[in-house]
Amino acid sequence: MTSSFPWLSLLLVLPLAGAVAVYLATESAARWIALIATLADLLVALPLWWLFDPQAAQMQFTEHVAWITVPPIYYSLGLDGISLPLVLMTVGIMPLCVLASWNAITTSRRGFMAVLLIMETAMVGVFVALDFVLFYVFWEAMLIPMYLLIGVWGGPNRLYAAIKFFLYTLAGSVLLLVAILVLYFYGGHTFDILALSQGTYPASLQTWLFLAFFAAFAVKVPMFPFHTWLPDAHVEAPTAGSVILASILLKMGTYGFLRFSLPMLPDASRAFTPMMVTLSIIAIIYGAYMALAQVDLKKLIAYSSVSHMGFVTLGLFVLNQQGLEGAVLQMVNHGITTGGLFLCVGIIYERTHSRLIADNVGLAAPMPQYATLLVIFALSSLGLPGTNSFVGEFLVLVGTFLWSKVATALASLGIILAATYLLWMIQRVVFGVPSPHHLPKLSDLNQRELATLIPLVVLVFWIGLYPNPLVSRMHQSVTNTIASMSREKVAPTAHPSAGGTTESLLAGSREPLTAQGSSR
Amino acid sequence: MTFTAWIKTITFYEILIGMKATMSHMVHYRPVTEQYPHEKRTLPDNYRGMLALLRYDDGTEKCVGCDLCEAACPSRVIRVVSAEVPGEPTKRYSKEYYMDMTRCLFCGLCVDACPVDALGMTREFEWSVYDKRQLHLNKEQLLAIGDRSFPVREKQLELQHPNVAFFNVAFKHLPQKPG
Amino acid sequence: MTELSLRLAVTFAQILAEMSIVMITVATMTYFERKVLGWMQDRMGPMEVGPYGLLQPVADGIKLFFKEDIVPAGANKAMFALAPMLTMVVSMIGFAVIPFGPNMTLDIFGITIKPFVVADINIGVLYILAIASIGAYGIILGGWASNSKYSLLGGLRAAAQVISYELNVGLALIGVLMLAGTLSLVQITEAQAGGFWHWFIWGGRPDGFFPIHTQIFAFVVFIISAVAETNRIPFDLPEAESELVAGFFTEYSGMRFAFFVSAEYANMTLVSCVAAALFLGGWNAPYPGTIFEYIGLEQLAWVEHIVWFAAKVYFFLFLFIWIRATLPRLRYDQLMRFGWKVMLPIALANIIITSITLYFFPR
Amino acid sequence: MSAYGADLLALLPELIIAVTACLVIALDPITPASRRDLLAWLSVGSLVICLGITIGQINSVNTRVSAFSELVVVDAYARFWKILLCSVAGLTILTSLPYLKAERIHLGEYYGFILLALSGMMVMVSGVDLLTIYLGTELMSLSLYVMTGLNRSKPRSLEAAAKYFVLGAFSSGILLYGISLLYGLAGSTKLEMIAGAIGTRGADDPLVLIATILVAVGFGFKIAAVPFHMWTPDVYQGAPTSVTAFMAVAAKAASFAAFMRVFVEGLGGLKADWSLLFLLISVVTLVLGNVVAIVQTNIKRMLAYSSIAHAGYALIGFVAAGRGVGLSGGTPGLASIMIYLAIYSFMTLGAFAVIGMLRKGGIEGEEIEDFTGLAKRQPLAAFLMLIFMTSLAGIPPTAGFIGKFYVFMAAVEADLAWLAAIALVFAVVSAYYYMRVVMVMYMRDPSPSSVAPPRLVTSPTLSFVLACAVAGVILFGLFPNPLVSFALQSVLTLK
Amino acid sequence: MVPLSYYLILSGIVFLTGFVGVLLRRNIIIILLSVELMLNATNINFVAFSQYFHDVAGQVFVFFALTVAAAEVAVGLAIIIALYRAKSAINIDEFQLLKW
Amino acid sequence: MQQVFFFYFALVIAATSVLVVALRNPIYSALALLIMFFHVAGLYVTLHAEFLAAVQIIVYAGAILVLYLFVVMLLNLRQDDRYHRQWPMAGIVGATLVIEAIILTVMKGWTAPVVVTGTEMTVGATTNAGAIGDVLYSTYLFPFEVASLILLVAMIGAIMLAKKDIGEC
Repeated sequence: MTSSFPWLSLLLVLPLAGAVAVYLATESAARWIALIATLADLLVALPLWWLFDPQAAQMQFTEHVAWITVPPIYYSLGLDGISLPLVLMTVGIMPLCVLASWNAITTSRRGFMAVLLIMETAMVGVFVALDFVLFYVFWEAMLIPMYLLIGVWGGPNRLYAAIKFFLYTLAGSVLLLVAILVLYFYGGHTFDILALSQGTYPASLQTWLFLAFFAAFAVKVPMFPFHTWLPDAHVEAPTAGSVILASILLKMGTYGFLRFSLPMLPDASRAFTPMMVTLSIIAIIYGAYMALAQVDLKKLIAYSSVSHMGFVTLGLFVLNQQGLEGAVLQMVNHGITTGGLFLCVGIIYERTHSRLIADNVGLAAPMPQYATLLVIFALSSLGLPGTNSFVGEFLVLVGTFLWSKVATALASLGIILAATYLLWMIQRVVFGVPSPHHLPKLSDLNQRELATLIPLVVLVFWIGLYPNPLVSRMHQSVTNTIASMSREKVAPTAHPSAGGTTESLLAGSREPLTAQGSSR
Repeated sequence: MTFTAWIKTITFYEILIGMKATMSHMVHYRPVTEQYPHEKRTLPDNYRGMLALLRYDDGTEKCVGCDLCEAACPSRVIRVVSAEVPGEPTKRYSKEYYMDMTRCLFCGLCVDACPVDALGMTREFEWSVYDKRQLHLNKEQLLAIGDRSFPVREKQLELQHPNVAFFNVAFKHLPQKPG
Repeated sequence: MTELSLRLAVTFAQILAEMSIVMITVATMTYFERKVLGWMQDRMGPMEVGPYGLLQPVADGIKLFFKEDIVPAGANKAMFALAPMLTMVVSMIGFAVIPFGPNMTLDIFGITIKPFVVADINIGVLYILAIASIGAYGIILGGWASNSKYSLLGGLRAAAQVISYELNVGLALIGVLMLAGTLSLVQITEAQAGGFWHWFIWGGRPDGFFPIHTQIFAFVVFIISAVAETNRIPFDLPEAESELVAGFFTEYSGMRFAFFVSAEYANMTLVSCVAAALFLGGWNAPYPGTIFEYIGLEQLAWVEHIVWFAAKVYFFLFLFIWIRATLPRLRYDQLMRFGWKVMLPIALANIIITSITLYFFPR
Repeated sequence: MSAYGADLLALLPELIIAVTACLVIALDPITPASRRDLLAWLSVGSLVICLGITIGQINSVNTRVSAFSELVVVDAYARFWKILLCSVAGLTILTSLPYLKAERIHLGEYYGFILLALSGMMVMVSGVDLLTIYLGTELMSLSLYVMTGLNRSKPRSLEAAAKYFVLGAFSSGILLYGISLLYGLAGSTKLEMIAGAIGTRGADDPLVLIATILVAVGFGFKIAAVPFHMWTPDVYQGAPTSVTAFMAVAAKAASFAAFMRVFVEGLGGLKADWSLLFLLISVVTLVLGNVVAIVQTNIKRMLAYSSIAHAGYALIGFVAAGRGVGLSGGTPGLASIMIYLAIYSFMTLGAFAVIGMLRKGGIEGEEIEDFTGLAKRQPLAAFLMLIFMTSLAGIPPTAGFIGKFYVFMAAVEADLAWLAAIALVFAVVSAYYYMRVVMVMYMRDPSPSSVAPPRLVTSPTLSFVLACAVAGVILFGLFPNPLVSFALQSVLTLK
Repeated sequence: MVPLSYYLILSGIVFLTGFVGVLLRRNIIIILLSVELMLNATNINFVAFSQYFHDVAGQVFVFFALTVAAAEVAVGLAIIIALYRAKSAINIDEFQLLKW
Repeated sequence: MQQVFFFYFALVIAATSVLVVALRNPIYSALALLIMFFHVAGLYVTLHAEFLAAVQIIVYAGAILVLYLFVVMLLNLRQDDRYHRQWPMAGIVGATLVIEAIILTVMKGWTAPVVVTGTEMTVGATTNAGAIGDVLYSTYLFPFEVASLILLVAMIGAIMLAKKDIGEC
């Protein structure tokens, strides 16, 4: 918007270049190069926060280059108020992941760092892609690195977890591809997300497409019946993997709902709202309830993620301004908070080599700094006012209240349960009597670990106390989404294959994309 | 391969030489075949034919039944059953004498071995028969062969010791007896 | 219908006549071979039966006919019986396309026949090759059915040998076929009329003496391969006495043995006829026209033609015997190597050269 | 003299290949064993020349040129396949060099056979007469039979050859019978005449259908579509790995090319019928290929079933082509097959090259277990295998995704979204077994009890092949434009 | 005169027999013989059509089919012999190194 | 007359082809096939394809089947052969093909008698062999060359596979 400088491409290329450099470097230099690459990416991304125009209704920092002629697929990038915080969160979390893996990863560190960097490219790509195929490419491109991340550097049961994660996610996303292709033919032979968002589709088609989207995104979120891969993956992944998984990957599902399901398939979204809300509430309560029963710290946090992501989907599908804004905010919050929690677990795991609550009791005395930070993140997670999650959950509940009081009441139950399991966890982990067996290993945080956690703590309080910059930046985009959902219903388009499709296929390549009515 | 060798190969030179040889034999046809039943070859002097038992000129059998021929025979052709001459305990004779001519290979060792020259090799050779049992000859047959092949018989000397085996064996290389 | 039956009758008569000629030739050959071999080896050959043994074939025939017919234990009876018949029949039917005499027609009982060839079909050469190629079956089957290792080995050798050398026979003929431009033996022979320099062995053009299209290499290949294909010495590996007793007919006796033997001689005769017809001008005299024509006896010219044909065939038959008297048997690997590495390339080269010369000097 | 000059010029690539093949076979006996490499380089050289000529023809003759009394044509469609096949053959030869030496079957004839098979394939792709196509098929198949049984010290290789031969002969018998019926229908074996005859006879003639089915069955064997796939696993497993690669890639591509030409140019009038037939076949092929691949423990066998499954994917494009509306409605479907197979070639070739590198003791290590811990010992090889497996599973940004993308796009365009959905579900199934290889390589530690861990046999040529394959997989994944537009242009020449 | 369909039925029967033979028999030699039956059925078809159309192309096709059949037999029997040397098995269900 | 010949040939062809498949002894099967080849050749003659008839015998009977017999004997196969357990599949296929035959019989369009105008199909040549030769070397030149490559492959391939010792590198 402000300039023609390809910010987003730079954002994408930097980690990739870093990955190549890491691969070519030595084992010892790898983590430094990775750190530099992620930090550089962060440095590139930070100016966007200020360069972003909160008032503008359309995409910013767009790039638009032809990629494939037939069918017309473009290398098309852009940011709006929804994706900006997510991108920033992504590039912000990545250096922390690198730091968290500084000593934890001992085997083939180069590969690990390279995989992390590739992941970063893919994740940023998902949030900035404006072409559906490009989006899909980034979306799927994450699978292999994540698979390797869990499978190679994970815990003892990593093989099972990795393949489970992989197959779940892939199975969900393949139907997305069909849906994309169907949309292409019904939506005027374009893959442009914005143009497709303007299109109108027959109701029955919308239903099917919604279900296909749902399969992809709900698995990723994960929503209630599809969540079973998550605890396994979280538990078995290395710390950085868990952080990425929880902070960023889960957001992609909700981002997908927000970016595609709602604007493109408004009728179906409305029709499916009761189902989605029900599933969300089930997820909130079920996740929380499951978390209560866990003895493994990571598993507990994983189930808490299920519960918290239930809030996000709930906010999305109540389909009002407050709900959506709360959902977006909660996406960021959950990324920060849960990321912090996972980092904490990683730190303690490095010391005691156990994730069981029973093995890690009474850390307050030997590790006061650690205990403090853990408590902060836990409180943030349970939505204490003044922390970030409070803002998001509050907005979501407000939105829900406008839609249904019963749902609000049930969702609030989730918050109460969250308080229960998190406080119970804190009670045991922080304020117990440490076992003498572990005591000598429990040294307090070193500087690297502090550097990992402090930025997140800062964010926790910043968003919790002053969320306005964030909310203001996303406001316009959310409004757009709401608006596009309530757009006029146009008569269903005729079946695309009625005319000579080859000609149109070939001809489509020569037409400029802007002619098809994007808001650009 | 030299040029001439090559030429020879491609013209089948060697083969043609061979064919010329065979052809020359046909052209200069000189058969070496003898039409045997019709014309018979002349036998060499030392031809060794059918075996026979001999007699002295007075008709007595020379054979004293000593069994030396049986012992000498490599093919075990001969079987001798010797017995004393009745009434003369010091004299023996062959009571039975068999030769299985299907096995005989006409080596002549039996003739050599005989101390009294009772065996002889005739010049008979056309002995094909339809039944090979006919070639199992007994004493009478052998004597008959001897009779017809050796019309001139050796004279029996009066003073000749009835059992001269000892002398004849000891002085094997005596000069040939006349007749 | 009457015409058809008449035609059938005449054809049968022709077949009968031709078969008797062949059988007589075969009978003669058995005697002739022994006699010639004897002469070449300074022997007399058969002398006992009849004057100079002339009745020997008859005696042999009678003997074989009355001999006990033995089927070995474990033999496959049906195949054992079938094999000699198959061999015999195959060797006989090949003569159907051989022109013994000039291409004249004769009208009898209102139908036109060619008296000197049973069937002048337009694929005569292919027919001969086809017939020759199935000659191997009798040998293979006979060898297999006897349930004897010697027979089986002989049969296998025969199969390999026949296949290997038949290829050369076929390829050697192709030069001639190119020159003649037809597959009919009658037409091929007619194309060689007018003097020995027109014979395809010389391949002179009709307008000149220069033997530009000479097929002499093909001729040599053909003769050698024919010797091999008929399992004659020096290529008689299938019935090598010293190794395999008697090869594929070790277990045969009596009439079946006779069938095998006569088939062998009939095959020799057949290849001799083919060689005569294809390379040596068939019934044509080595000079233009015939003497009978010069002296005004045109209607008797066919006699001279037939005599010439017979002379050529008998020359080849004599050649077979002559070679037998001269050469020792080859070893098996020599046989195969000779066939594939010597004969085949020569035959192929001959085809190429002939086609080139034909391209530049068309007939 | 130059009666056939133009014809020969048009078919210059085939000519060069065939002549080089004969040359290689002729030179083999007089080449000392230590210098057999030269024969391989000679073959590769001829392929490069041929590739150059074919690429040169793109610009010079961009129309359909008939040669040899319209039995063969040189059109963009044929050239597409020729370029693909030549490249694949060249890469196969380069892969074979170290492999054959390690297997102790380094024979000069091998290269001759590759070239002869290639010339058969080139005849197949450019033939517009069933006779030419049939002869090309046979030339290819016979060469492949022999190459399958090349490793005569291993009974497995011979057994594979026997099976391949029996079923191949069987299938060509069926194909030939179908061709004979088509000849009877049209009075000619030319595809356009057949198309005309079908136009006049109508598509509901039972004889036409029988002929079509027979021809389809014949080709079905060649492309290893279920239920005519049963030879594939055995043959792929038993054949020498480099031959398997050639078979899996080039033979399949050429068969598909001829298949498409016959059914589009010749039997285009029966679109409705054969697309239904292939719909069934493709679904069954997908299901069976993917499901059975899961339980395989031998990687070559696994790739064989995967290749069956990939044939199923390609057939989807064919179904879409048959369902296409209008005269050129099938174009996207056909183009998608071309794209799919071109991409499939690279990844499969790469995968087989890696397998061929793997040695366990003196013998080839081809159990999936043999890949255990490869990432630790040979990170680069494992990484390449990872990329190929990813691509085979169709995960972006590798080229495998592009291939599947176009096929599914064609399917969706032909209103077969449900078919695409089924296919994609089975793509997930396929991802399971591909990822199992990755898992074994990266995530499983080699058991200390194993006697001798497999080692890799590498050579510069192999590295070059792998570089080419991985470049193809990545570049076509990122920049598929040239390939796609080439395929789209080429397919238009298919009448 | 004989209608063309008679020839087609004949070739159909022969083809069918060969087809069934391939599926039914275990002996690899007989399977190959059955394949020859199938090819012959094809050839009958071609010749009959050729006569029907007065077009020599069908016969040319038969000529090529013969060539291919001969080539196939050469290769196939070589494979069988090599296999027999290695394994002494000639029935296809005795090939057990690879699953059938 | 031609019908008599046809029915004779057809009967024998059908019978022997069934025998090829049904007989247990490979040798008998091969011989049944031999008889069939001859009758097919006869059928060709009635269809005025004399050249093919001769080639059929030369190639099939003279070369191919001899090779089969050769191999059968070399491997010394006796009648140890059993039938495959594929009756159901064979039955299905058989039924399909029988239906095909029925369709062919009842089909219209081809029941018209074959019109024989002359003895030869003359395409610029006088004989059947000539006609085939003419097209073979003009129209079908390219397939002819491909066929030669096929034979080359078969030749070299057979040698490579069946050779006892193979030169190792």
